[in-house]
Amino acid sequence: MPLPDLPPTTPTDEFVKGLWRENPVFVQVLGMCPVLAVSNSAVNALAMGLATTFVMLMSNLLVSSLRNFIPKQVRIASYILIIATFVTIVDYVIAAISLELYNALGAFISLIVVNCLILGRAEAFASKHGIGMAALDALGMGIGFTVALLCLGGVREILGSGSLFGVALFPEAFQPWVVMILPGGGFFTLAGWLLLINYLKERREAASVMLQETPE
Amino acid sequence: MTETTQPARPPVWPMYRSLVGIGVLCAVLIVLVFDGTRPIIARNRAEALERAVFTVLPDATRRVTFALVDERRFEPVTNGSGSLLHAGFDADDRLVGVAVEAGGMGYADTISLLYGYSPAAETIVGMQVLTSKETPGLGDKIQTDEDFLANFAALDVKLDETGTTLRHRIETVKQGTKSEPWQIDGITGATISSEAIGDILAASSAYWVPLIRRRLEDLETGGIDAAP
Amino acid sequence: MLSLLRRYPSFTHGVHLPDAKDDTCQEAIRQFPFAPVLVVPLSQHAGKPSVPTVREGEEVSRGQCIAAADGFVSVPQHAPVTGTVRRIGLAPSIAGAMTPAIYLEPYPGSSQEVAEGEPCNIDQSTPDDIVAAIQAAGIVGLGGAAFPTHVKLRPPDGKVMEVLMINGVECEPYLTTDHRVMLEQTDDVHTGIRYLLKATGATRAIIGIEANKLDAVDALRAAIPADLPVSVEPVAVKYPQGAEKMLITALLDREVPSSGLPLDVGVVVVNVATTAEIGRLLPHGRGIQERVVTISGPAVGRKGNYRIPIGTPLRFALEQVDLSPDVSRVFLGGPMMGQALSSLDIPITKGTSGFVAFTSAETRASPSEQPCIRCAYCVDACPIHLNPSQLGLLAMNAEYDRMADEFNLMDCFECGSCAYVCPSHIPLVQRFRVAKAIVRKRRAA
Amino acid sequence: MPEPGKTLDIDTSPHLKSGASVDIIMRNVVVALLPISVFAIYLFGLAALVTLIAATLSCVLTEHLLCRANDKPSTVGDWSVVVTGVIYGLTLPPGLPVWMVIVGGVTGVGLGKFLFGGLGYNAFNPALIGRAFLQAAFPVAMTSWYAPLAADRFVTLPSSTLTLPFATPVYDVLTGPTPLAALKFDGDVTATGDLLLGLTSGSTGETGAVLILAGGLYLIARNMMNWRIPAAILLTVFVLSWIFHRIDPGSYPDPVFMLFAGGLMLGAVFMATDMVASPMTGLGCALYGLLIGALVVVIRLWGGMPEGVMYAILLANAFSPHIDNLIRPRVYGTQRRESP
Amino acid sequence: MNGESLWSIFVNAALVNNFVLAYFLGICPFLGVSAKLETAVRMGGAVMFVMLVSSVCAYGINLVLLAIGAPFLKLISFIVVIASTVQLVEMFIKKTSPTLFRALGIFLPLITTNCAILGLALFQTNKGYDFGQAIVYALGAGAGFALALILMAGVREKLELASMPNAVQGTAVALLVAGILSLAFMGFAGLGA
Repeated sequence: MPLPDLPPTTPTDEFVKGLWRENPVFVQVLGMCPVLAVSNSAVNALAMGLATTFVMLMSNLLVSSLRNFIPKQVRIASYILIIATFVTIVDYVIAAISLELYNALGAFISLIVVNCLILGRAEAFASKHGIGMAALDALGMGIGFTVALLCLGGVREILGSGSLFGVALFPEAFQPWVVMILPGGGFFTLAGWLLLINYLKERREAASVMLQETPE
Repeated sequence: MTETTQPARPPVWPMYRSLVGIGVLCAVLIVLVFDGTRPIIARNRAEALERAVFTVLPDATRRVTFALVDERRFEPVTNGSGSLLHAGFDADDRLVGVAVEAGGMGYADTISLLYGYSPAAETIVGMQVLTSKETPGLGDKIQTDEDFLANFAALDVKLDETGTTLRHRIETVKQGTKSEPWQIDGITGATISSEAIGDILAASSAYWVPLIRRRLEDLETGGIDAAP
Repeated sequence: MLSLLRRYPSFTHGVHLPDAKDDTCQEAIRQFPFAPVLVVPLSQHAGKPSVPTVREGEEVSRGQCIAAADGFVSVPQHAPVTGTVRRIGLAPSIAGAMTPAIYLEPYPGSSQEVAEGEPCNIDQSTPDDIVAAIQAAGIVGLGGAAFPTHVKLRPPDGKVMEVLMINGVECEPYLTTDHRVMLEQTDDVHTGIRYLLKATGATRAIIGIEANKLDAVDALRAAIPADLPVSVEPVAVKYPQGAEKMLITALLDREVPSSGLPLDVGVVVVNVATTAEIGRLLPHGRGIQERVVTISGPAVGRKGNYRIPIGTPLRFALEQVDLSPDVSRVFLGGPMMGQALSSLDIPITKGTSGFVAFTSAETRASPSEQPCIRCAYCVDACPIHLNPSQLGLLAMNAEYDRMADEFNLMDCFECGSCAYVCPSHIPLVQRFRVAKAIVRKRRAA
Repeated sequence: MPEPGKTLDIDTSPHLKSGASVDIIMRNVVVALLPISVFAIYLFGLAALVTLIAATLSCVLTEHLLCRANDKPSTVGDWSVVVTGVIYGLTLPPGLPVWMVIVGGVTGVGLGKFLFGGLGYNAFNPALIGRAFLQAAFPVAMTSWYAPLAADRFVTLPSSTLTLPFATPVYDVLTGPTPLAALKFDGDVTATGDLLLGLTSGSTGETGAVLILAGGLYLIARNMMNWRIPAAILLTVFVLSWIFHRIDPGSYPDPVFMLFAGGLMLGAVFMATDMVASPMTGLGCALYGLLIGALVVVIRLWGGMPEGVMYAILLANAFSPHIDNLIRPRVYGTQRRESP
Repeated sequence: MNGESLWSIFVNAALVNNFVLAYFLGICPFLGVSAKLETAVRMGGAVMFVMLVSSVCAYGINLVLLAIGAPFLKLISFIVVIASTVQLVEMFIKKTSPTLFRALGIFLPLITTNCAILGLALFQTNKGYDFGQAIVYALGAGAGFALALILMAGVREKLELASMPNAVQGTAVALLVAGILSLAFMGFAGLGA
């Protein structure tokens, strides 16, 4: 799943690319399990997004700083070890912060370990770049991931529970769409976002083709 | 992640060095965090448990956790796993009830709950669902429906003459048809979920109530001894 | 009426068509006049074209051989008329391309007596003699395929021809030539069978006839000579009963293997009109110079069955039968497997079993194609149990190799049943034809 | 005789067409559904009428507008979306808020049909996708039933029908459980006579079993429905439930009840037979029916829900490509099917 | 202690709480390998097998970790053991059955990052299953995964020939089908009770 290496770019670019152009969820379609599983409310989505960002940031930093120390034969094993360590740490930290959140996220915190996004960034980027760039990359990707999760979590919570971040948005009489909190709703919402993005992309491409074809 | 085959065997020492090094680093990090967060997590857990215990045992002000040892006597424990009971005491250190954890299959996934048993009244005096994935808006009424929760303020679990079995097994009936103290008035529209609660309670009480009655003094005295 | 209730043997699947034969099946065969010019193509059959043996300006007599066979898979041509060779040159053909042909101008004063050749005496001939005589008579499959008949009478080594099957099914709507031949030339049919049995070594013959022609069944049965091992069997009225494979399944309950020949199950199938022609010509050593053609359809004024000289221009033939000026389509052969003609300037050849002409009233703009709704009508229609719906979808996605490899495309013999029943008006068989051509090309490459 | 210059039309054979067409088939299905709709309106009055109209209109308009928005010719003319709309309406509880009816109709046709490429490519029955979505989204509203033959059914609409968009419906009339729900949750068995006549609570069009069967027979007679599917479903349900009823009559309902209660008839005759989502071969259809029947029995007898026809059909829809893959007729002249 | 019957564990893991359609575990291979039926069948088989093996391993590790009192090593040891199990299985199959190895091909290494495997190990530990229960749980989860994958592949192969709007093709349509399957699987709710 590693992405092809890109030519050297500016630090801003490394940061920004994860937000939109190479958005891990909407463009690369990576790390789907947590995206779908914990996006039933905005709070869960935010927590999962931040946890993933943290793990990605820390493992990118460590991998980047150790990149000349790790022989390439054992690099995947080392990365997994590093990632698993930080996931374990996050697991305990979340439990210490809020037991309720910990219960809501359940096993999916542990499952950050197998989020191919993190291993992918470590392998494709951090192992080849300096600490600063690796941190920016992780932050960009992490924030992009978090934003995508919030996009899903927001829609699902608003329709499914009539609230956002636990704050009721509608009058009492609002009928929640239970399906949105259920697994089916997760699939449909993500499919909906992808549809929207594909549609916009198509429109933009069509427009640029038109521009090229239209004589000045 | 395919590797081109190396003409010469790669040196082994750097591999050991890096793996062991990373391993040590990771171990240190984990142990530090684990150690740092352990008391906080334990306190969080204890507080959550305490809140739940005091909800199902409305008169209790203090809690002591017991474990069933050798299948026949209860001993107070501070930390443990397996079959645990939480005895609740009032301000005068009198045993007001026992909170028991129970679980079973609901409509969508397993439901776990805590219920309070009062040895004096021989009734269940409270019930709280700890985790459930029942359908929001429908099955989750077992957590929110006040009429349903009112069932558990006094639910008959008297033993028969032998002292080993319940006189009447707890059962869930159709909403509005409860006629006996050991019946639970179900929820229309959430029939399966409310029946699941009844089944979990029936199974758990049939096991625990005779045990608790037989070894009541363990709990009464043990609590005082263990009091901080 | 009782006959309708009887169950006749048949194959599975297939379609029931409106047979539209009532207009012509009662019409006795009538002789057609000679056209001012007759055009005899040198390639009226599958195989190599024949080679002219006459020169321009030469006088020929009716029945005389005017072009010789070029090799084994080829047949000679005989003059359909006594007259003069005007020209040897190109003429339009059904396929569209111009092909070499001999132009003959009838000699008006001639009696048009048919020349006698050397008779083929059945008792003194070997099977090889008979096969050679059949080739010399220029006989090809008159059902429409125009495959030289003598070729399939020679089994490869190791194969045994056990049953001679005479195909009198004629399942195409409108066509009644075989029907009339069976009624009017019963003795020719039996004589032909006698020749064919001897040539092939088959021990018995079966004549298969669709149950809508029970009068032909009766006529042929009544005329069976005592010593001839032949039976006449009616089969169910269902399209495409006339296909060789379907007829063999109906009558013998045997299946011709995929991409195999009837020979592989010990059968040789000969069209009934071809058989009658053998029986009619061989005893006189003559060659084919005319054939029976049904001309029918709503745009035809005088529908009927006509014995028409080979080479008669179609335009002349249709003038004789009062073709409506409103004609919009003319099909060579029946409407199911026949070809729509773009031009009337072609000659009638040995393979021409009939013409069906429609006016614009019958051929309103065909409804537009809709997506396949998987109604499975085509699956229930396909006589060889393909899945035309799936094949059609694959064809639309240009997955030709998958069609052939996974879904037996090459077994399709293009009977058109699937396209006939399709409620979404998908030109299924038309697409399969294209796909088969592409697959054949790819496999050859 | 035509003029010498006249051109003739040409195309490739076959030159005959059977006269069958998609819109004729679909129109006949609508005809077969009409008596059921009329009976539904008789049973549930204005509530059923409004539900049916809203369902049909929402489906038809969704398809029309989506086609327009994508610069394609509208495909409403093939009548398939009308069939979807009417069937969808017949599966809904009468009195379902109109806004929910519209949500399900838009979902069913938009998500279940249009996004997959329109008619012919919808791997699942669009009407059932609409209904399944509603069932998951609004479980309470989708399981609130009105009793049939209410005295004022032709003069007043139930309060729930005209609930404001996105608001929770309020039910002021006494609701009656469906025969299956009554059995599952309360152990009450509905009288067989009421079941046969359809005088029970339930979805708008699921109760009139006799009319449903008549509609099915009409379509079968016209060769517009594969009879093997409903036959296999009903037979499987009958046999399986007969076996269980024989084993323990106390726990398992009798087979006649199983056949006539709930949406089995409507599902077996009009929804499982959706040509696009069902297998193509006779044997395949029989297997497909068997699968649906078995799933219905399993879900009804042991599942959490009283009714499982909708889920059974959707699941079988997902199985139908596999059935078509596995069960291919032996091609003429081949010994056996070469594995793909 | 967990008193669930084996049958109930199996039905729940395979149908009611299907790993893919209800728990969203293993979505990546589910979306990635479900375009063709043949690969889906192989992947399903490989996952079932690895699930069984890693379930046994996870059960053993958990016993050891409980014995030495180091629960914080659970995640690390699970992931390491699963990764090495997959490697071992791969080598074993390569030695014993080259045919099977070719059939499974690239799928075995892919399974390492399949969160369904790790999820299975974590869930069976959290639920406190005994050895027999754990094995049945693994069988059920594997069967459910394979079922979802195969159903998905069938529908996707059928849709391959469809003329879908451009924006729908690829992942979006796979997610739509998954959503519909998820709705359909809701019909199994309550079966395992």
